[in-house]
Amino acid sequence: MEILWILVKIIIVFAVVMLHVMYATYFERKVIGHMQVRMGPMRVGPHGILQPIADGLKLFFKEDIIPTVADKKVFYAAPLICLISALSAIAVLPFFEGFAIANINIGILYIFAMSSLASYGVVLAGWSSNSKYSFLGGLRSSAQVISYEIAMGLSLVGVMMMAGSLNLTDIVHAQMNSPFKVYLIPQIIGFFVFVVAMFAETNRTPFDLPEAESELVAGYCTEYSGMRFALFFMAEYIGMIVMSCLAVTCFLGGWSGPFEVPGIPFFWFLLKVYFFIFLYYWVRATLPRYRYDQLMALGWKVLIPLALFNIVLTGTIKSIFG
Amino acid sequence: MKIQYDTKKSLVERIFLLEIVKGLGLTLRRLFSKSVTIQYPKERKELFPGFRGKHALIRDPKTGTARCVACMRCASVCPARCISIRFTTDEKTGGRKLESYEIDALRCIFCGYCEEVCPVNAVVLTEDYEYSDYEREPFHFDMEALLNNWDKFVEKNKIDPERYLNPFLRPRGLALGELPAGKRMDVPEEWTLEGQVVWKDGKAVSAREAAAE
Amino acid sequence: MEPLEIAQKIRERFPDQVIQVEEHRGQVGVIVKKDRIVEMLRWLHDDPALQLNHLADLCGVDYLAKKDVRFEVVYNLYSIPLRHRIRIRAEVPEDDCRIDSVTSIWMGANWHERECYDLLGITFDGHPDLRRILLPEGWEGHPLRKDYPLDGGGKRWSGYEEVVEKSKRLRQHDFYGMYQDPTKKAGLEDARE
Amino acid sequence: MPENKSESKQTTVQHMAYEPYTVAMGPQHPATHGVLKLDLELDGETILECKPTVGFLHRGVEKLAENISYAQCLPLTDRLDYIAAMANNVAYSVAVETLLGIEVPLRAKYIRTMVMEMARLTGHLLWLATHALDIGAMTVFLYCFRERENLLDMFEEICGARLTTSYTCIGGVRQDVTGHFLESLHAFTDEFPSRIAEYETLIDKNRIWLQRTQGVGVVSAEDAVSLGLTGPTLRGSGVDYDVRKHMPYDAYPYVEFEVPIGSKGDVYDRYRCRMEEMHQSNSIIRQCIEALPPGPIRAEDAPDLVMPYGPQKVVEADATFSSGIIKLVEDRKRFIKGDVYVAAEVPKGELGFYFVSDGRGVPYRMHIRSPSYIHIGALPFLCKGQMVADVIAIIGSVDVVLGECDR
Repeated sequence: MEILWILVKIIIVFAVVMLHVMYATYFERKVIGHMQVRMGPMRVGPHGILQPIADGLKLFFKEDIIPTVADKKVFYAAPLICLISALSAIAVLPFFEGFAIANINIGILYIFAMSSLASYGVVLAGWSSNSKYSFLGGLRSSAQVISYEIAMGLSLVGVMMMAGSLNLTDIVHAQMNSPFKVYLIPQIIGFFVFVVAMFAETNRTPFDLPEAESELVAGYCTEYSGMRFALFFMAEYIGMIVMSCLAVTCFLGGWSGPFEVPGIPFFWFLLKVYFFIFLYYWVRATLPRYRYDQLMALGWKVLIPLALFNIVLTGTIKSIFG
Repeated sequence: MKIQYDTKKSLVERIFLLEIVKGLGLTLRRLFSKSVTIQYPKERKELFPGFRGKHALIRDPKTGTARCVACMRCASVCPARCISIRFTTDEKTGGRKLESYEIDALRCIFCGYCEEVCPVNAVVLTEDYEYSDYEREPFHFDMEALLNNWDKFVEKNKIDPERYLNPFLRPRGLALGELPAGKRMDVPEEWTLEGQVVWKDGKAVSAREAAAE
Repeated sequence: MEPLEIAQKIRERFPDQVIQVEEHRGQVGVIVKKDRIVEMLRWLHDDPALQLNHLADLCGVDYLAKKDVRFEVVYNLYSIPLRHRIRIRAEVPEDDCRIDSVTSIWMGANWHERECYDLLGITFDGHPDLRRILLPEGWEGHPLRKDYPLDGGGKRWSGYEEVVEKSKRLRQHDFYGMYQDPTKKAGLEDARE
Repeated sequence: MPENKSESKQTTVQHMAYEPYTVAMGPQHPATHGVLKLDLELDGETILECKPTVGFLHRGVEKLAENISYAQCLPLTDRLDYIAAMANNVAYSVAVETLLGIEVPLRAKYIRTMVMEMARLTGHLLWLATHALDIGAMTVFLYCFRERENLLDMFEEICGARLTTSYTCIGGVRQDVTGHFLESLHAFTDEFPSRIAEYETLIDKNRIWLQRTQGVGVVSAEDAVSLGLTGPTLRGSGVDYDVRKHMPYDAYPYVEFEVPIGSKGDVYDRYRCRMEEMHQSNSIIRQCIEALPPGPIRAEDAPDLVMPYGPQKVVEADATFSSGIIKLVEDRKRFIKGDVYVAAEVPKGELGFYFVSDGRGVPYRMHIRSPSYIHIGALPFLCKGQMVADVIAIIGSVDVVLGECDR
């Protein structure tokens, strides 16, 4: 019975996430469009509301081109690795009180593990395409994701120390009982490091180097087309959603809000996640792109020391007051 | 002039990423401003007279056919050599009779020289720019097609073919004496040499008015 | 300095090199022999009274049947600090169609000389990388020569033939029978046969 | 990279040996501004060598020009730097007028100066748009296009085309300006400084932008002159050379403007130079509107579009008319033998025309000194030792157009 309930939950969450992915693309194009004093998609349906469906159909029916010199097996596997690991990370996210597919004790570590695995998909895609641009994209991705993983992990250590748990539900509970109700204020440094690392981890502007279209054409997915390309795309958006959820859970108090909204227990959670997704788009519309070496310098020389400082600070305060 | 710039930032600016926040503020403001694009097939941009678009031969309302007298000026001035004209010469009078007039629109570079040199205002580039096709054939305009283009243009834009005015048929700002007889048309005062505009006190006025004041 | 004064200075310095001085619309061209061209240009570049440091333009001209010496290489020099200009025109005969390269004086002369070689067939001795630049490798002839016909003389570039061959090969992949051969319509040879 | 299997087994040891990684960037690439091909030799992401290949857009303009009359060459110049065609038109007309000794009426001079500065704005706006897009700031791209669109609309109003303008003629301009044009242009100049401020809000002080541009693609003043760089690319290195000041043409002697000069010669300095130039252009346009005198717009002794010819020349109506025209214009007394080199300052730099006339109505030889060609020739020098991402920034900062480079 319990397995059935879990299956139902999985299906519900999967459907909701996929719908969000679809409309995240639409929302992105609209938001960036309006920020750039244009309209965004306007053709399919009123105000282009059916655009994601049209895109999906188009990508689905496109010819699947595989370069003759590509390493076929890896080439097939790479987008799946990306998508599956991105999807798996959703399993431990608590959407509202008592609703998480798997409420495991090492939720944060699990998410880290999954997001590192997703980067393997990118690296393998770059390698197996046997294209020079893809290869450079894969190289960049491996360097970038691995170094930003550290900063991200360290930035969450403060949260773990304050909550005393790696379980995401427990972290939310701990936040609700804390004096500020959210960890944003005591962990502001950690939050800053986390947000920057979050952008880098999901390969979004200003850290979208693995697919920097002006230098590497499309980076690791240069040789991909049709559905396989769409899988990468979905993985990227799911990654964004997961990272936003993680940020909301760890710093903004998860599903808790200033008042209860009757009947919609996930109202505040969704609202906060939407804000983060909007932030992604907003930053993309505003900032230029870093260069590879500058990105690494930022990660290793600024973010990791900051995160370490944050750990020391949190520890000191905790040992004095707590 | 040496450029002065100061890219140094104060500590506050550095810590709080002020310049990035300002940029974010700008994009957020623009999110709520009106967009400048137009939705093309629904809305169309209004073109200015003299837009160099689809070719046409003006159908003379009196004769019902083209005004062209086969003087060959357009064909010889055309930099792309896309106009070809055939004519027969009357042995007795020496007058020419137009046999065919063809424009290869795919060769044309839309410089407008042909309409400018035409002494009788026969050929014109209309303000129609929507004539794409899947084949090459429809872009090879023969005389019939060119006259048809004109008819369609007249019908679509509801213009009076007698009064049709194009700045290339009668270039703005030229003295009357410089124009051949066929080009001495009635034009807005702004187009004549005497009535040309100058800037005075924050608005454009005709030179004659400006001199009078 | 007035251009004619510069021309006079050149004549004084290289009396046996200067053939003629021409003036047109206030611009002075000094026609010189090609033998000591690098020396002369280096002197013009370095002399403190002249300082012609900006090589504005370098091009070749083909005077087929107009002059005794067929080619000329034209150096348009300008002095940015002193604001004067002079034109040096070095005569290059057809039977000895080569001249010394000035890339050692101006780095920017590199591509100018390659273009001149490409389009007019004048060889520049001492040029680091004298290849065709605007036309593809393997092009026959030099198009800006006056005896090169405007339509290319009916000859086809070998690379073009290769492209045609390749496209013929690729057209054999007929996807779902949907492919319509555009060459059929245009009256070209049927590619699939 | 996965190699051929049998090969990779045998030659694992040799593959360990160092060899540079070569990347062919272009001719189809989002950031090479056209059909430019760069063969990059990389060590990691550092450029060991950069070899540009051009010529993909070679149309033989110079050969063509030898077979058509001076007036017919004018539309060809639209297709050189198609981003600022108006500036090429003016540059070409000035060159031909110098060759023929035609004095242009004052009104035409002012109009030309005005449209040339408008073309400079369109060119610089497109440069800023693509440069920023290359570095990743995509919003600047669309903001720049918003203003560029306004300018193109005004071009359309006075000459009937937005890009391939063919607006000038030898001895003046083809069309007079209208009152509506002047008013909208004046309103535009009022608005434009605030628009520049808008672009600067997004990038000027942005730390990412500064990191990407400062100290990248540095070229010293001596090297820049030796490489033959011109325009803002040269001035960014601190060399005061602007054709508008050094060899004034049209109405430039009558308007006041300053030439912005950088100091370090990096990408950021070139960027600043062009931004300042936009302010200067805006001011020049304003001065031209306000000082626009009445009078004729074409010189009286300007040659007609069509040279006079007799009927016997046109026997075969279908034939090409090259021989006909050449013969006809031989009769004209105006064309005299001689050669001139005349340059004008277009957005990219110094656009020079070298004409050799043998007394006929067609150029005997026309050589176009196109700034983009020289600038691309300088790319190997600028790119050496930089990173892949910097190559994009450098290409953007030297501002090249391949239509002009390949001609």
